[in-house]
Amino acid sequence: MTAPPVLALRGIRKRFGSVQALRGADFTLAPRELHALLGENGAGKTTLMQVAYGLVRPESGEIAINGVVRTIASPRAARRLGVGMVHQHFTAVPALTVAENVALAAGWKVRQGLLRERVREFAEGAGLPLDPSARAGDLSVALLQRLEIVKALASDARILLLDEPTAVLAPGEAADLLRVVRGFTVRGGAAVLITHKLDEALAAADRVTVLRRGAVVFEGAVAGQSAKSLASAMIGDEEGGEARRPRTANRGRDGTVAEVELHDVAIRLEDLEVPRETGYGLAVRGASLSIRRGEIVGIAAVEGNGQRELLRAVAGRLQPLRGRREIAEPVAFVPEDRTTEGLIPGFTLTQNVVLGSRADDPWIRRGRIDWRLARSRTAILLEEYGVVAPGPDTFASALSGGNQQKVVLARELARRPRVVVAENPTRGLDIRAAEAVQARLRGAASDGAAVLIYSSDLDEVLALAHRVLVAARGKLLEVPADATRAQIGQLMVTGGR
Amino acid sequence: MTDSLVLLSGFLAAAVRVATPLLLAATGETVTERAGVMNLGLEGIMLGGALAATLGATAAGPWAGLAVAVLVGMLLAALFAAVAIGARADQIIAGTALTLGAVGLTGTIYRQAYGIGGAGLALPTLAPLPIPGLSQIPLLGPALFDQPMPTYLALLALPLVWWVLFRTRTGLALRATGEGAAMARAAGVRTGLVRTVATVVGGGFAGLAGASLVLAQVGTFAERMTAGRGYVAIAIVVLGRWHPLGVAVASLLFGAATALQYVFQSLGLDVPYQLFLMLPYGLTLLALAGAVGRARAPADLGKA
Amino acid sequence: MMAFTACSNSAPDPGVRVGLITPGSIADAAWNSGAYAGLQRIRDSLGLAISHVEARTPAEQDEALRAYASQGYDLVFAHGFEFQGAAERVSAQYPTTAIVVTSGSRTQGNVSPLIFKLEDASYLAGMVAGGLTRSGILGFVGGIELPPIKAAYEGWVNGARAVNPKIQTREIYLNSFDDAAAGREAALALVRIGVDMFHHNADAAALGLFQAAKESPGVYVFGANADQSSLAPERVPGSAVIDLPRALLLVAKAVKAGSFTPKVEVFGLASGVVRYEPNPALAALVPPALEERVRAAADSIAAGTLVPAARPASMQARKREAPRALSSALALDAAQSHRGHGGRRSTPVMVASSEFSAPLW
Amino acid sequence: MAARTPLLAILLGLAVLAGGLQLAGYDAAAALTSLWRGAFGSWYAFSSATLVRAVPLIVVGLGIALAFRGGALNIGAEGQFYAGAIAATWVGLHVAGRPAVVAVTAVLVAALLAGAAWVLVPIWLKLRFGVLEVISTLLLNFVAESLVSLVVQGPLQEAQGIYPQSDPIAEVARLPLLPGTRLHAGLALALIGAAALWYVVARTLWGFRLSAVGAGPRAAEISGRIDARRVTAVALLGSGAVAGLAGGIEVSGVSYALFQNLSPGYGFTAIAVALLARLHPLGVVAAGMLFGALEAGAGAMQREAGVPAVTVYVVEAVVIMVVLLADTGARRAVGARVAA
Repeated sequence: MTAPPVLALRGIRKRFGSVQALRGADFTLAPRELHALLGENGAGKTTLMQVAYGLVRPESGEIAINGVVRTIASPRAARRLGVGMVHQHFTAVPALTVAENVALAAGWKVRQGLLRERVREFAEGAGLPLDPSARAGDLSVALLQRLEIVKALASDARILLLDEPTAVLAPGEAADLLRVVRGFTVRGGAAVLITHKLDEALAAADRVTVLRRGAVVFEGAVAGQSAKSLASAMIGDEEGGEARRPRTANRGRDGTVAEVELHDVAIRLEDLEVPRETGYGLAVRGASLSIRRGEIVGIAAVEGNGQRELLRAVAGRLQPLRGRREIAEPVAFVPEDRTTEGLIPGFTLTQNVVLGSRADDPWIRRGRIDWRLARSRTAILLEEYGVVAPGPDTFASALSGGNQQKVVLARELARRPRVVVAENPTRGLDIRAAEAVQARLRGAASDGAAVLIYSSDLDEVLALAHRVLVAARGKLLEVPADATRAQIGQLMVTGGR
Repeated sequence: MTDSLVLLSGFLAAAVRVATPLLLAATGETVTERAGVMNLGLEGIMLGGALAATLGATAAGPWAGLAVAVLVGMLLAALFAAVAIGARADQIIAGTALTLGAVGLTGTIYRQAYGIGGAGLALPTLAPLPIPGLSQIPLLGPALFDQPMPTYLALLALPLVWWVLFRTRTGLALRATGEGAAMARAAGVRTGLVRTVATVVGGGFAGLAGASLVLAQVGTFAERMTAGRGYVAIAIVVLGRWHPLGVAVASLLFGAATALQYVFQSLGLDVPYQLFLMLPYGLTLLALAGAVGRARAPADLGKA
Repeated sequence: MMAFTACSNSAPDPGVRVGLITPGSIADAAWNSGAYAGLQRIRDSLGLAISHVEARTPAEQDEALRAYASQGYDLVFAHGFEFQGAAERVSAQYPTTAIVVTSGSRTQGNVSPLIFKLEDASYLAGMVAGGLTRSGILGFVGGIELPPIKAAYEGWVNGARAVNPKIQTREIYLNSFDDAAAGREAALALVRIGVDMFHHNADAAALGLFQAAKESPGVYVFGANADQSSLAPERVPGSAVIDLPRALLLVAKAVKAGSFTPKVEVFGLASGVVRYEPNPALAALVPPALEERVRAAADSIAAGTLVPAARPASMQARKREAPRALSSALALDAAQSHRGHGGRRSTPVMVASSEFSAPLW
Repeated sequence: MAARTPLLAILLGLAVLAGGLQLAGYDAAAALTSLWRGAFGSWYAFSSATLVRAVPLIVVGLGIALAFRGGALNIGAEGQFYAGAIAATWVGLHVAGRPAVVAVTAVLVAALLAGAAWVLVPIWLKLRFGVLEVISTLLLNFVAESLVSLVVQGPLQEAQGIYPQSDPIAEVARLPLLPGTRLHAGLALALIGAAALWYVVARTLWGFRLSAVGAGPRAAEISGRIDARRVTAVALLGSGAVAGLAGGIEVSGVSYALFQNLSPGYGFTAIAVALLARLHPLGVVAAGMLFGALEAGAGAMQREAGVPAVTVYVVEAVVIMVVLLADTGARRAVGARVAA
């Protein structure tokens, strides 16, 4: 290979406050390559790519594009050099239309009619059709993800940096997306794929780089690697091999379930109708469901099929329009968005624990809060749930995503709930944090709670749940116990028709 | 019959006159708020513009006054931007402080410059410029086409601002900044710069609004002469749903209500005049409740 | 230009100190600036130490009065009726400070009011306007409906009716003394319904009225409080003037001489402090016959045989219940003078003296 | 850090003032000396000028802190202040002959209720039509000013029907004064109010929920199961009541009658006071006193050194800006650590 790498990062160092995020990381991306970038949460994957995209200025190290050393001071500069990024958090402006969002990213001229046509054609040409007049805020997650990629491609990106693009997609959609990316590299582009999913990396990528604590611990061709070898590179030797629970193996009625008493129903829904969160139209149409104590029920669904509203109706956060709803109290609820719904970032951990308070909490005395007690209880919870934080007076915003999620769980499960509802409980978490969260949910079930979860990661649903339901267009469909992963994926997309 | 027509036409012209400074300030504030910045210093900037226009016109004629007012408006807005955008300080406090400071500064400078005799009415002003033909249209002619230059500037600025906001890349970047600054940044928009420019442009408009009070209406400066118009302009931006067209309608509505207030008082009815004084504000509240209640503000408005 | 950089420090005679409290900016070219000019004249011609403070709210006014009194100022001018209550409270505590409330209502302790019968001059202005008007409709623009302002309006109307009983009048209040643009709009609204003669009492806000007159052919404004003909020389036939500097100087002189005793000081036409000041540039406008009538009326007012506006009864017209603390003599005066100004030029009311020495109400 | 910043800001503000005065041809040293004397120079100056001016700023500031904490942008404290003043005057005129405790209580309760009533319209508009309270409360300021003008020339006009002001309220309806000063019991109310609000915010569940709604409305609803709309509405209501109370205190403690120009813009200055205090009730007391001192000193500066009172607005503006900048800088330094 004589051509220089399209992107080379050498000796990149970056410190945030007291944390050394990158300690001399190297990374090279060859032409026409699909390169997977792996690592635990906090390993520095995203930061490294943000350096290449001009969002983060490194303290030292150099960046070369097509063999020429460059200073990339801003995303604008990055895009001029042909670098495009698809962020983990969506960057479409909700109030603008799809066409406007593309024009904003690509710097296209804003002539309404012409622009719409141009965006429509471009998106179709890229194999990612979109309605250019739709407001980005009205799009489903899958379509938003699609928009992100269209935006990057429209900016004439030759190098595409994708930060966990498949995290929120159904299996079929994820496969589609990876095909589009592959098409992009075949046409001469190069792409970096940040992911947690080892099998996805193994299946889709040409080469793989693994980061651990800000430094590269492995770099090489995918050929010859296995999930196990990559996982041990990511985590280090002490826990090698336990990358993820063997998937699908414990789905269904395995040994653990049999030990649970199955006669006590904690959640019963009959013919429930729930409006959309936006207030217009129905999200859930006639859902019936019973969940017993000790049982974990998982919902598999493509974004926007009513599962969110169903869970919130069960958790008592959304008022159903019609139907019966019997839910045992107390209910624990783990919302999807930690930083806006689960926690108040500007509050301390103690305050965030108190946030869920009810009259029967020990620190509430006739409308007064005993902060000393709340603080000591919080300290105990932090300890118990292994939250890495200086103490109960730390601001929630100072914690990593995984630790924030543990705080939410600690708060919600501390009350010994009889019902647990969790939305995407491990989204954005690294393997160890995800495992800890899943273990907590299992623990809640074996302590006698009925658990209802939804995850956009089908693998997680399969790994956790005793029983799986598919939500499609507001209806709940039972999944046969012996259904394969592919069959479930099919059901999610077609809704059984 | 023709008499009442003349009266109606005069009333419409008055509505447009009252609306002009509000429209100018509100148009500028629309640009500012679309970029996500709420400038409560508008009142102070108008006052600064008014004094600047007085000083400028005294020195070098009305056009110089207009230009100086715009410059001073931009300067004061830049000061606000440095604090509220550059240092990301709270916009409401910064705006309040700016207004407070402007009241003090204009009062001090005015007394230094003109003494207790004031500036008098010797200032060269901008007389109405009837547009041949158009100003002869019955009813609307005198209202829209027999006005001083600032009114025409306001009317010309409307489509211009609309075009920039909705038909140019700059406008797209500006709206994106107001609706989602983080996302706009990710798209390569220099949001700090966009917000600063939008604020400074808004300041220029507010300075012009102040100048229009002096040069096209009163012909002199008086301390605190803006009398709350800056705040009203901010209300008008909301009433107009952050859209130039809506802002135009809202300004005219407020102008008409105010003009009506004078008409009612001049009728000599046996009704306390204070009730008429409340009229424009009451009508605005009603309009907010009725037509435009659910208007959505730019998502990132006021966020540092 | 730098007139107001006056400092108390430079005064040569530290014996007598004079303070002035204004309720608004001294750059208003009317009520407050006139008082400040008087204060400067006190320093310049009497050599007294002076000090000024602007106090806009009752709380500030109370505080300012107490500050001067507690520092032993000999004389404090509280420039407006609104100071009356606070002045009485402060005077009870600091009896050695003479507090003069311009437009005040009564003497109490060392508090004495200085009353300007601007309506005397406004009456004459009204006569001129009544003679000059073509439309027969007169307009008045006021800041806030304060008693002296109301009285001036009445004088203006009565003067006009004295010349032409069929005169109609219209008034607009702005609720502001600062909003000059509102003053202009109010004036233009009145012009539209045919008003061609204006009078005002709106301080800085009236600047807009003058501007409106400058722009409207055939429309004239009569100035108030100060000689305002310079604002629009071709549109101001005359002004109803209060010579505030002269009045303040008179009081300060008495204080300096030690001859000051608290009493109700009333300045009408006779005193020369209140006067109608015609604009010489527009003298040709006024027919000699009218001028003669105006002069005769001025003499009657100065002699006390003609009362331009019934103070204070006319101000109570809007009130339902009968006035409580009104001296019967004044009530009689008022009733008669009220009858006297319906247009029928009946017997002018006799008034004992133009300078009251008893409480006015 | 937190205590040093405002001090530095004040010093810088004064330095700007001194420079400006010197440029304009005044004796800056004399001016600053009189500024100090007017604010702190004597017990009388401190109690009767500084503190008397501070009381309405503190009380209104507390109301604004309450609203802002609960996520309600109440820009209409000026109008609520006037509403309270009107009600207080009306009651104060009708309580002659009652025991002083009853009279004063009645006056203040009336003010409280009137302030709350004045803010009901914005609350209703917000809940029913979604009208932003920033705008509705702002517009009602103008309406309140006209209303005061109306009542002092109508139903509440003094007995002779001449002056646009009310008669003095009954002696029994007046707040007691500290002997030898103008300082009235309103200061005690302000301090008690600050302590009470502090207690509510720092110690009670309701106060915690209030802050939660202000800091993270979504999380408060979803995780805290708090009805955020209701909490915001209640905060707005309470804020209006407190601002109304301030109007009552001003009538009952200082002016003893209703005037059109009762407030020099307390409702706006108090926004700066509350925000400078970072919405902390005890900080509001300190910030209110700072502004009271500046304005009291301004009066003295004008009396003794001939410096126009408006000039002090510039100092206030500079102080606010500098505190704001320093404060934001400090928060950003913390923020950088937090981001890691």
